[in-house]
Amino acid sequence: MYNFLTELTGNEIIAAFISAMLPVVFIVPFVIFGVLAERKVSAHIQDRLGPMRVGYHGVLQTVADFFKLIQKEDIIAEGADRKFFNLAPYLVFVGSYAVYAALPFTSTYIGSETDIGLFYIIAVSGFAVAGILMGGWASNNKYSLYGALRSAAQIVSYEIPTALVILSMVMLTGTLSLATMSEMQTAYFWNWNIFGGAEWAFTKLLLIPFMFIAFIILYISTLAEVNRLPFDMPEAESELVAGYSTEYSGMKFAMFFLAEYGNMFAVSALVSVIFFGGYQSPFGYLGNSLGLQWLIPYEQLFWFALKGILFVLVQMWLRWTLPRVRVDQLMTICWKYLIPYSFANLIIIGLITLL
Amino acid sequence: MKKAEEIFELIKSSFPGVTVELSADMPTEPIISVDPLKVHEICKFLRDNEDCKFDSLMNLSGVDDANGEKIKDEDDSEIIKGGTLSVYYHLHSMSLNHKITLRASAPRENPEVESVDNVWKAADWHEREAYDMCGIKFLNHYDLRRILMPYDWEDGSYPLRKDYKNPEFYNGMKVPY
Amino acid sequence: MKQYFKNTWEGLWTVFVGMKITFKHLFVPSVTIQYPDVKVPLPERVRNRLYVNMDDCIGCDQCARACPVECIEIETVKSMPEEDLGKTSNGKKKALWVTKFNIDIAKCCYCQLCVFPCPTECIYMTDVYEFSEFKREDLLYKFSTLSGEETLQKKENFEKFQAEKEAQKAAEIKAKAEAAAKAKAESESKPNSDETKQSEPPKQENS
Amino acid sequence: MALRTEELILNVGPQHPSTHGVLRLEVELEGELVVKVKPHIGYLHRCFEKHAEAMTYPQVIPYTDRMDYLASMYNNFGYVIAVEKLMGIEVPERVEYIRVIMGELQRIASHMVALGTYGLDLGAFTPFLYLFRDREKILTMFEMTCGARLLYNYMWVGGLSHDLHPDFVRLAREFIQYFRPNIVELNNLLTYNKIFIERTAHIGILPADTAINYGITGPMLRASGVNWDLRKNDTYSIYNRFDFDIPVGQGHVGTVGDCWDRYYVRVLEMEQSMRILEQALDQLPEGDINSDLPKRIKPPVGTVYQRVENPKGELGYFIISDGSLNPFRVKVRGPSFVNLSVINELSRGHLIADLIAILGSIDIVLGEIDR
Repeated sequence: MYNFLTELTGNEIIAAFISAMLPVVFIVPFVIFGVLAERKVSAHIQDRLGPMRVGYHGVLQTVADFFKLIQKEDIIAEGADRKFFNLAPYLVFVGSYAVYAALPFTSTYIGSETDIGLFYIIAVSGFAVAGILMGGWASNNKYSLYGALRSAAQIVSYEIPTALVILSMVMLTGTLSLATMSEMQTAYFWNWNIFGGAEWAFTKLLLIPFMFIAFIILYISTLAEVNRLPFDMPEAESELVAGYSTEYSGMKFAMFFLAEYGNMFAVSALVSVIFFGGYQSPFGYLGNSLGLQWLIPYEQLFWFALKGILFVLVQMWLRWTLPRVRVDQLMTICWKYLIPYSFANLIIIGLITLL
Repeated sequence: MKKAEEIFELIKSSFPGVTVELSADMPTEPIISVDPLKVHEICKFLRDNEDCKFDSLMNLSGVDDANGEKIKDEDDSEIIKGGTLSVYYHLHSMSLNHKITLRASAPRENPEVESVDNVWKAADWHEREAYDMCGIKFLNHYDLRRILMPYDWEDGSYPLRKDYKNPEFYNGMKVPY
Repeated sequence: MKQYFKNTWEGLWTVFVGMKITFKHLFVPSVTIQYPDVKVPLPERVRNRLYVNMDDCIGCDQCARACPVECIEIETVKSMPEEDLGKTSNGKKKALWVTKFNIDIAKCCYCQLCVFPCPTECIYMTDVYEFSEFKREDLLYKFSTLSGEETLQKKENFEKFQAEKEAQKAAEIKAKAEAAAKAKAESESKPNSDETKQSEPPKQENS
Repeated sequence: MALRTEELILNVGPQHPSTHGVLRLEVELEGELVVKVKPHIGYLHRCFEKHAEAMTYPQVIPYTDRMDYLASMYNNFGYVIAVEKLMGIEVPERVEYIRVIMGELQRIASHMVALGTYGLDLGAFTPFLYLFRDREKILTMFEMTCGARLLYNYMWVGGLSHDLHPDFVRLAREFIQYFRPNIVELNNLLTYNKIFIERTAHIGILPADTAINYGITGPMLRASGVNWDLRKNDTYSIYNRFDFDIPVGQGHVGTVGDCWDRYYVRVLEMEQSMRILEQALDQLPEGDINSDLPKRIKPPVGTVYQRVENPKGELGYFIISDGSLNPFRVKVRGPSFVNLSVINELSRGHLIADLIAILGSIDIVLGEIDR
């Protein structure tokens, strides 16, 4: 994409800028959809209707909320550290936005075709911690502080199982580049990593159960990394009023929101790339069968978005089903359960790949 | 299972020289009046004695008996001089399943009653409430603060006294609004 | 060790059970309604805004005495012996001009204690529950059908009547020399009592 | 050199999502560990007892509604049987039955709120709304009968304000049929959920002797393993005619007297209340409800202390009558008031999250604590 743009515009800076802006075109509509989906899913799970007033079945509710948030007074608590207080939301958003640079939306468009996409994502996803800590500390509120500290501990420790699972997948596929990884799982869904990858060997059958274990571990730990219930320690509304975003209002609060939903899709997309073939269609491309090559990227974008949104919906489903774990149990789950399992999984997968 | 009369006899016999009397003419339950400065040991005795075993304090309520003579003060609102403030203890034994009612009446001018909150912890907040509402001082209660009224409520104004007058202002706010 | 795997299994399993239940509920029709568009039908015993039917009110003040929050305020003036206020629907003779019948609905606690003592069942609770106002004063409902000047007139009539009564008594105590004066008082009380009769068209201006 | 450390004072409330009203807890924290909890109450004080001295006996009833606004029926119940005991009047059979039916429905409704908000405190939003959906059915029945959804002034001294609505019995039976499976669903969704168990088992353990010494009553006391229910042990009205069990905490998943037991005892009590309901609906006699409603309520001089098993515990009314139309003194022994006083004992040494869980498991209603 980037190269294509450089040829198009003849100027690398403009090209870089445009290709960097493209994910925004995706994220903002997604967040608008996501917030509505969250409210609708919760409503229907709870035998309610949810927003019904703005537009047909309240489809424009989020837009209305967005305008409300824009108009809101931007309150900064006296005694808050203004500089960092203002900086924090944007930092958090940058953290979630940077992930999109390495996500392969289609075979033709990927923000930066780096060979170490996975590595980059793991590194960057910890970036939001800085923002959350900053916000929690700067708002000079005990609840915010607790939320920030909790989320720091949580995100940092949950990076380990994530990294271990990803490591096992890297051992399997032998690449760190998400684009290559998706390419390897091409064509049909039985080539997806969740079904033991593309090459046909008896190891494939051996791999499947461990792949499922790996998938569950990765899903849980990414869930924890984006601070969703049951792991929403940072903003546990019944204990810490709203955690690190207690003192925020108006657009800054909206930025936290944007970051959260951006993160949700990012990790879901990551899961789908690693296990479910990313942008690959489960059963061939219409473009190939019809002989319309230009159609394929759009199909791929469709499948990519579909898989991502599917996992986002599962996150919401979980959120409206489960109670919240305690902060020490959070650590227990991470260190005593996920990490040992992922270690064992890593070794087993390694052995199988050796066969 | 013991009747109030037997318990009354028991107290009388085991606390010689302590004024206790029984008023049995009540339509529902007889009341044993005890000396407000002996309440603590009597209650302790009632709790620990083998055939009383009053292990739970159902209720403790402060009451303004309003039995002093009523006189009009300058802004002819009625104030009460003399008379008593009473504390009613409703005791109950879960093991023997019998109850009695104690009453400790203290003079209105300095209403001092012994605290029983180290006999039954339940008494703690009830006593604070009685202090808050009727101004009954509970001796050696560990923190006798106002509980329902605001902490900055003016001293010496206790709402459940019969001669209580609403203050004109509270924190600059007109009362009543 | 066994416990370890048991915990893992239970953790996952109970989560799946919960997810199954919530997923089932995704397809259960919702129980909420779109309130301003759709409204639940209210049962006939429902207790909402108070209403007073002044035609039947005899000003007996029982509702005001029953009210635990003193939100009902009633003021009455005795009527002249010769003027007839009509009967209530259940045939009670009215004897009082109800010059003031105010209900401060903002104070009302909807306990319905005022409804039961009413001898003519003229005060009752309707099913109107949307009556919010912007000013607290608008929640003070005035049910009296008499206008201000009528009220004043009734009052002064009554005072005059009283005065005449006094005069009468005085007269009786004194000799019948005052009989003439008494007759005079009668003759001048007649006409204005007549014109009070004309000056009361039964108006209905209730909220 | 050693660093100087000091406790962190955290102010939970008066405005906080999970204090169930305007309760303020002054919490001393060491890290996230609770060192001391100091409740400050009275933000909702409405001078009930002072008001009652200025009211006639029937006029007090609407005020009792407003104390424990989740169990108004039971507040009326306690007050009226206290006054009846003072006046020594008997009420007709039908009235007794209707009172019991209403009281048990109210108990179920109150427990629904307790369990639902408890889930809410632990972050499970969905069971809360399921339970409120079912509670609506009970409130509709109440509304049908006495016209109000929340603050009924339904039970009067010597009688009731209205007789049952013709459809009431049918609806009550339908409700029982409808609600039994929902309890099972609630258990699968929340009660047996591993995370929920982890959050509540072994948390805030209340030993039986401490509970009795603190005067704890109701589901909290039973959860501590004490088989004590005023409906059986100090029976009133006609509860001795019904056959039901007293659920007692047994520490299925944790220790006896922990939060999970307090939660689960309430779940079981709903089932028992439904058993009482079924029997009462079957035996419900015909008759006039207000046949011997006293004209003017003027008790003789004397005192009475009557206690009933409110959904939250022992609700006691201490009434002193001086023979006039107004009570001389009405003191209310609110169950939440007494139960809350133990919070410091329970939550010492636990985490903030546990403090919230413990507070929820006590099931307080601030309207009753502050009166």
